[in-house]
Amino acid sequence: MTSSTLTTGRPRLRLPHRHVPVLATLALLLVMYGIGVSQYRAFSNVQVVFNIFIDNGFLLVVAVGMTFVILTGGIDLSVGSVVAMTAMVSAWLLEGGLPALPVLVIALLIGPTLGFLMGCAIHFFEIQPFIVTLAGMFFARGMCTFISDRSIPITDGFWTAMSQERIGDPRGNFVSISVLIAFVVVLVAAWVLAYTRFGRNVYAIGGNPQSALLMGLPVGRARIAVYTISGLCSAIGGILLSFYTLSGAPLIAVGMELDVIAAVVIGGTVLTGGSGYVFGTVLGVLVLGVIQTLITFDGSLNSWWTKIVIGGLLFAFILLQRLIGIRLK
Amino acid sequence: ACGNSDTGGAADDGKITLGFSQVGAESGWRTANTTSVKEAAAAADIELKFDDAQQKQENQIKAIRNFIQQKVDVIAFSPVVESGWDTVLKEAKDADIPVILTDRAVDSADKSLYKTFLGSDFVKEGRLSGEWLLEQTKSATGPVNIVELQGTTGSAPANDRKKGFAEAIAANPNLSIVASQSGDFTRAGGKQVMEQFLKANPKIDVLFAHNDDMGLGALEAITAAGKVPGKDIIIITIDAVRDGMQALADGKFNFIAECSPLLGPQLMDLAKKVHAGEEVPPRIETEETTFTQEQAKEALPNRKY
Amino acid sequence: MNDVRSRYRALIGHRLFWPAAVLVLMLAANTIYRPGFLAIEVKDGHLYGTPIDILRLSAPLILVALGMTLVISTGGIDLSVGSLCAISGAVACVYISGQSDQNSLVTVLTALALALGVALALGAWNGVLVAVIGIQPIIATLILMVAGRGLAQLITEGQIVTVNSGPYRAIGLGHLLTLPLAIFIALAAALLVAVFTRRTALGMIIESVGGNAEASRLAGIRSGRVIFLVYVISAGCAAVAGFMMTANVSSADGNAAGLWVELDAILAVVIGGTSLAGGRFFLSGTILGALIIQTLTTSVYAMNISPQTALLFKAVVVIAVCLVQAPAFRAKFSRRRNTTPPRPTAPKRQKEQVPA
Amino acid sequence: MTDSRPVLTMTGISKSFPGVRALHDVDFRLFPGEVHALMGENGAGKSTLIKVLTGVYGIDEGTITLDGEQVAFSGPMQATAGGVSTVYQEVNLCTNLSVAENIFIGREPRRFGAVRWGEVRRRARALLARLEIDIDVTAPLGTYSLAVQQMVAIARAIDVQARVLILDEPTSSLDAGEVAQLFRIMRQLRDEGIALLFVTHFLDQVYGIADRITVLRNGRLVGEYPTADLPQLTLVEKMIGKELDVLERLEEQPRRDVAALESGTPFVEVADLGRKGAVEPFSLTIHAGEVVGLAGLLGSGRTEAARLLFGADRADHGHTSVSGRRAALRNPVHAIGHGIGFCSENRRAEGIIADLSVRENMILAMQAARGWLRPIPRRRQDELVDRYVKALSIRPADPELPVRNLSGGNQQKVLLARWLITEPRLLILDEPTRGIDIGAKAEIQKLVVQLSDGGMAVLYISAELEEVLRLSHKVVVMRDREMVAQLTNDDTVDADRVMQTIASGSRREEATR
Ligand SMILES: Nc1ncnc2c1ncn2[C@@H]1O[C@H](COP(=O)(O)OP(=O)(O)OP(=O)(O)O)[C@@H](O)[C@H]1O
Ligand SMILES: Nc1ncnc2c1ncn2[C@@H]1O[C@H](COP(=O)(O)OP(=O)(O)OP(=O)(O)O)[C@@H](O)[C@H]1O
Ligand SMILES: [Mg+2]
Ligand SMILES: [Mg+2]
Repeated sequence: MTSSTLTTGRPRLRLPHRHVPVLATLALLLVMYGIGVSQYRAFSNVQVVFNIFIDNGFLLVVAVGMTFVILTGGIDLSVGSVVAMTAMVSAWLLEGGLPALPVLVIALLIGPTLGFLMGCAIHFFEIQPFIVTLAGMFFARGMCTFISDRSIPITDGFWTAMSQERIGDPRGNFVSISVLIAFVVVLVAAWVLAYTRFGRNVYAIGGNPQSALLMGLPVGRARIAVYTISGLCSAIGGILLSFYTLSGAPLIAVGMELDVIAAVVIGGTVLTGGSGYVFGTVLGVLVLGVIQTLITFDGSLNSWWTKIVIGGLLFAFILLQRLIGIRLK
Repeated sequence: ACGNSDTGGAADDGKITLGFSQVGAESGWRTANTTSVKEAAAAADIELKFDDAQQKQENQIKAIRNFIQQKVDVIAFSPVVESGWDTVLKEAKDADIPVILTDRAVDSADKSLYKTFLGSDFVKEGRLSGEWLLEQTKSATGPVNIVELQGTTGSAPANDRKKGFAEAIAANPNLSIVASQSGDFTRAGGKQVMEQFLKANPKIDVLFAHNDDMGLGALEAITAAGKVPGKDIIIITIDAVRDGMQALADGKFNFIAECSPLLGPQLMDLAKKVHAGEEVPPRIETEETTFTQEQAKEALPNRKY
Repeated sequence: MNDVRSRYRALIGHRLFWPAAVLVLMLAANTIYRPGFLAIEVKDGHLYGTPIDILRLSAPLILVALGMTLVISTGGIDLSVGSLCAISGAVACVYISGQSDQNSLVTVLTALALALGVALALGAWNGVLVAVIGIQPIIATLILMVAGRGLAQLITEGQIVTVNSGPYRAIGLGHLLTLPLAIFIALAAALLVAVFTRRTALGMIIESVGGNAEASRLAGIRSGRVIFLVYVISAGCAAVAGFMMTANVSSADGNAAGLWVELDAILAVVIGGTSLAGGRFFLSGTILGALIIQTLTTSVYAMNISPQTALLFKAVVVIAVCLVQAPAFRAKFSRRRNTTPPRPTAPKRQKEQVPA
Repeated sequence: MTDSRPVLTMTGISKSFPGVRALHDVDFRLFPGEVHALMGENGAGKSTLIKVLTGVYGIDEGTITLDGEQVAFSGPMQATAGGVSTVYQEVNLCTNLSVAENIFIGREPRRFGAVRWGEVRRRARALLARLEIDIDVTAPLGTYSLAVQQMVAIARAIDVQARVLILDEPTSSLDAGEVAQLFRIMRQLRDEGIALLFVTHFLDQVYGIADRITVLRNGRLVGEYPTADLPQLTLVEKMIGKELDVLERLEEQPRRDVAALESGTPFVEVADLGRKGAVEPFSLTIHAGEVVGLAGLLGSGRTEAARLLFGADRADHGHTSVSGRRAALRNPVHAIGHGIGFCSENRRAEGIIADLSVRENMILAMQAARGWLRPIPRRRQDELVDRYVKALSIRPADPELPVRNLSGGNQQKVLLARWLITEPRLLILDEPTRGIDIGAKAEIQKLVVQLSDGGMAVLYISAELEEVLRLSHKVVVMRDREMVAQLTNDDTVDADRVMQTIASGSRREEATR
C-alpha cells in the first residue's frame, strides 16, 4: 500500500485515524460489489472486474495525477481536456504518417509542458489554481477542435496492438496492456508519495504552505512539479484513451475532470490538501466504475433515471462513508 | 435500483435479448428515439437492455463490454462519435454477438465488425434543404445571403448537413453563406447566435438551421430585430419535431427536412433477422420525407413526437 | 501634480480597475472589428443593440454568480447551480404548459412560487449535506449536479416544453423603461443580496466563517446555519436565473438549460476578486466578472470566431484578466518600471500571510 | 566569550510593508558562541528583522553578511542551507504530518532516494529525548498541544548543523521546566560555538541566558548592550521609550478579600465536568468578581478544561450551572449567551480571522451574539474599537488594516478586545499574555484586576506561575488532565507551594514509569 504502514510506529490495536476513510471506502466498495453479484447473474464473472479496470485505466492514471495536485491543496481542471488533446494530437500525427515512437514522445511531452506552465503561473503570479487550470482546460479543448473538428481514427500498428492485445488466463479472462500501465503508474506514484522527499513535501504543502515555506521546503518547486505530474498523468491517460478508442475525438473526455475529482475525494483525500493516499484514489475510481457497471447490468433505467440513480448511489456512498468514518473515529 | 436476478444471458425461453446503448437524452429528438426503441421492443417481445451513455464514448464502450459479459443476443448502439470502436466491436465479434448501428455510422475499415447500419442520411437532409432553396430562388437576380446555424461542432449531423447543403447550393452562384456559426443544437444557442448574425449582417435572406430547436430559438431573435420570420427571412430547418412542425404550419418556417427518430420497429425487425442468422443489407435508411408549410398543416395532427 | 499622481495610483490600485479595463478593451476590440457593435437604436419603443443584448444575456449569469459569491466566500463551492436552473425552469414551464390559461398572471406566479420552492428545498439539501453532515462542498453539490439534470429531464420527460405565456416570457424578454426586464431583475437581486449582506452583519459573518471556521465557532457564530443559508440563497438565485433562461426561449430544455453555467459563475466570482479559499467577497466585482464573461461569449459570436478558436480566445482572456489582477504579477511588472536604486536582494516575496 | 569577528552582520536594514515602516536603518551583529537577545515591544520589528534575514521577506535597503560574505537568501530553504536555522514565532509546522516527520522533513535520511522511515523515527525519538519529551513520534503533530508543537519546532531547529540558530519567542508557550530544559541545550550549543539569536518578552529569561541584548523600538535600533551592563529597569525603559512604573505598582496590588467574594451564589458552578480522553471530571466554582487561576505543567489539561467549560468541546460527563441554574453549555453560542467569553491560546488557528480587519475582528463576538440581523451601527463600532485600540495600545492604530498585518502580540490584543467588548460575566483567558511585551502584559494584568473589581469573573490560565499567583483569588492546580488541588490564594500560598503540588504528582509519575 502506501505510506500508511510506514509512519505507524508501534503495533496498535485501534484503527489509526488516518486510515479510517480509506477503510470505510474499501468496505463499502465490497458491499456494493456484493450487491451486484447477488442481483445480476453474470456480475460475478471475473471478467466484469477486469472490465472495470480496462474501462477505467485511463481514469485511474489521471486520478493519480490529480491526487498529487489535491494533496497540495490545489486543483487541476485541465485534465479532461489535456487527455483529449493528447489523444487528438497522437491521432493527428499518426494520420500524418509519423511513426509511433516519435508520436508517443511528442504526445507525452505536451501535457507536462502545459502542466509546467500552469504550475508556474500558479506559483509565480499567485493566481488561483482553479482559474489557471480552467484557462488550461479551455486552451487544451480549443486545441482539440483546432486540430480537427471531427474524430480521427488511428490505424497505426503499434496502437492497434496495444489496444487489442489481451493478457489473460486460459479461461478467457483478460486485461489490456493499459491496465498494466495504469498499475505501474499507481505503484510509482504511491512510492513517490510515501518514500521520497518530494512526496513528503507534497503533504507538507497541503498541510500548511506557509509553514512549509518557513520550514525551508522547496514549496515553489514542488508546487510546479505537481501540476507537471498531473499534466504527465493526463498525457499518459490520453495515450491510454487513444489505445482504448483507437481514435482522437475533439469532444471526448468532456467533464472528465469532475469524475476524476470525485474519485479522488471519494478515495478519502481531502480537498484542502495534506491528507490522502493513492490507494484511496484507486478505490475511488473503482467505486465510480462499479456504480456504472451496476447501472448497465440493470439495463432498465431511463436516460434521466440513470443520472438520478448515479447521483443517488454517489450520495448513499458518501453518506455511509462519512457516517462510518465518524463512528470509527 | 436493482432488477430481478435472472436478467441477462440468452435465456432459454427463446426470447431475444437486445442490448441497446443510447447516446444520451440531449434533445427531444433523442428522447423520441429512445421511446420508439423501447416501445418497439415491448411490442416485438424482445427483452431490451437499455443503457444511456450520457454523451460519452467511454460510457458506450463500457456498456458494450458489459453487454458482452451478459451474453445478450444482439447489440445495437448509436455511436457518439465515428471513430474508435474497433477494439470493442472485435470483442463482440469474438463473443459471436452481432452488432447493429443506429442513427450514426462508424468509420471502421473492417465492415465485418457490424451487421448493418440503420439510420438517416444526414448529407441527404442537407442536400434536400439546399435543393429546395435552389428551387425557390431560381428567379432571384441579386445575391441571396444565407446564414447557417450549425449543430454541435464536430458532430456527424452538423458536418454532414453542412456538407450536403453546401454541395446543393453551389449550383447557383447567387447563393452564398455569409455567416455560419455553431448554435450547439439548442434553442438558447440558436437565439444568441442569430442575434449577432442580425446585427452583423444588414441583409439576411435565408436562415438554414441544422435542427428545429435552433431555428425556433432564432425566431425570437428575428422578431426582436423587427423582421418577420418566414417572410423577410426564409427559414429552413431539419428534424421535424412537433414544435418545428407547428412553426412550419404557422408560416414561421418555410421548409423542414425530416429526420425521423422512429427507428424502433425497423431496429427490432433487424434484430430478429440478425439473430436468426439472416443476411441483411449493410445500409438501411430510415423512411423520411420533407415538409413544406402546406404539408405540415396536413401532417401536424398525427405527428407522434 | 503629486495629487494627480496619487489619484492615478488610487485608480490603478482599485480592485475593479483591471477587470473594468479588460472589459473596455474587449468592447473596443469589438468596435474596431465591427464599428456598429456599440450602436443602440430604438425598435418598437425598446432599445435594441448588442450592448443591450449583453446586459440582458448576462442577467442570469449575474444572478447565479451572486449566489456563488456567497457560497465561495464561506470556502465552499456550488456545482449544482446549472442543474438547479434547469429544474426551476422545467418546473415552471411544465406547470404553466399544463394550465388552460397560460397567460393568466396567477398561473405564472403559482408556477414561479412552485419552482422557487423546489429550488430552495434542493438548496437546503445541499446546505444540509455540507453544513450538517460535513461532506466536502464540491462533492456534496456534485451529487445534485448529476442527479439534478436527471430530475429536470424527468420533469420535462426529456422533451423541450414550450410555453406560450406572455407574463412568463416577460421575465426573459419583457421590457421596462425601454430596457429588458431581465436587467432590472438582476439589478434588483444584486441590490437585495447587497443589502442583505452588507446592511446586516451577514456579510461579515460569512466572511468570517470562510476566513476561519473554527475561530468563528469559538466567537459564537453558528457557522452551520450560515453555511446552510448561503446554499439556499445560491439555489434561490439559480432558480430565478433558470426562469430567465427558459423565458428567454419560451421553453424549458432539461438538458441544455444552464449547462456549464457553474463554471462561468465561478469564473465571474474569481475575476471579481473573491478568493476561492473563502473570506472576503466582492459583489460588484462579481457583476463585473459576469459582464466580462458574457461580453466574451457575445464577442465570439459577433466576430464570428470559429468555435475552434473561441475556446483558445477564452483561455487567453481569462489568463489576461487574472494576470493583471494578480498582485504578484503587478509587483513584478511595476518594479521593472520604477527605477529605484537596485537592491541586493532576491525578488521580493510578499507571501500571503506569514503571521509574525 | 566572543570572537572578535561577528558571524552575522546586518547593516542599514530597512523594510516597509504597505502603510507600515517595519524596519528603519537597523544594524545588528551576532557573534559565534553567544546568546543574543533581541528585545522590543510588540510590533517593534523583531520578527520582521528575522524574516528579512532568512529571506522570507526581501529587504528594501541594507546588506547582510554571513561569515564575511554578503548574502541575500531567497527564502528559508537557502537560509537553512547557508547555516541559519530558525524557529519562527508561532509554531510553523505541518500539523497533518507526524511528529517525526515534522522534525526531519526536507532532510530525511535516505537510501537510494527512499526515505528511511525507521531511521527517521529513531532519530526523532532520540532528539526529543534530549529535550526530555516522550511522545509517540508517529502521531500527527496536530494531536498535541501547542507547547509540544513548540518543542518539536525547537527540536527541528537544533538538529541542523547550523552556525546561527534563531529562536523567535520559543518560550512563550513553555512552562518553567521546559524552559530550563531548553536553556540547558541552548548553553550547550553556545559552548559549541554556535551563535544564538533569542527573542522573548520574559525579562528574567533574558537575564538568565543572554550574553548581549539588542533593543528595537518602532522599527529603529535603540542600541546593543552586554547584558551585564544593562539593568533590567533601563532595558524596559529603552524598549518602551519612557520610564515605566506600572510594573511596580502592580507588584503592590493588595490581595483581595476572598471570603467576601465567595459568600453569594457562585456565578458558575461546575460539577464533575469531564470528557473522555481529555479531562477527568472536575468540579469548580467561580464567583462574580473572582479571578481563578489554572496552574499546571504543559499538557496538564488546562486548555481542555477551559474548552469544556466554554462548550468548545462537548462534555460527556457532569454539568454546569450558571447563576445557580442548570445550563447546558453544549456549544460556544450557549456559553456566550450566558455571559461567558473564551480567549483561546492558539490565536492563529482559533482566534483571529486573518482576512478581516482589526475592527471586524474586534466586534465579531458581540455581533455574533446579537445575530446577523441586528448589525452594530457603524458609529458604535468605531467607538468601541477606538476605545480598545487605545486602551490596549494596539499598533498600528488603524482599525481597517487586515489583522494579518499586525505583529503577533498586537493580534493577541485584538482578540482580547473582541471579548472585552462583549462585556462577559466570566472571561476565560488562556495564555492571554503569551507573546505580549512587558508593557502590554502589565496593562493586561491591570485590566484583569480592574475587571474583577468591576464584578467580572476571570478564569486565568498562564504558564507563568507568578502571574497566576499575582492575580488569582484561587489557584486550581491540574496535573495529568486531572484537577488535583484548589488553593485559596492567601499568604500561605506561593510559587513554591504550587510547584510542590504539581511536582508531587510528577514525582509519583516518574516512580511509576
Ligand atoms: N506581512 C505584513 N504585512 C504588513 N505589515 C506587517 C507584516 N508583518 C509585520 N508587519 C508590521 O510590521 C511591524 C513589525 O512587526 P513584527 O512582527 O516584526 O513585530 P515583533 O517585534 O515581532 O512583535 P511581536 O513581539 O508582537 O511579535 C508591525 O507594525 C506589523 O504590523
Ligand atoms: N507530554 C505529552 N505527551 C502526550 N500528549 C501530550 C503531552 N503534552 C500535551 N499533550 C497533549 O495535550 C493535550 C492537553 O493539553 P492542554 O493544551 O489541555 O494542556 P494545557 O495544560 O493547556 O497545556 P499548554 O500549556 O500546552 O496549553 C492532551 O490532550 C495531549 O494530547
Ligand atoms: Mg514577533
Ligand atoms: Mg493550554
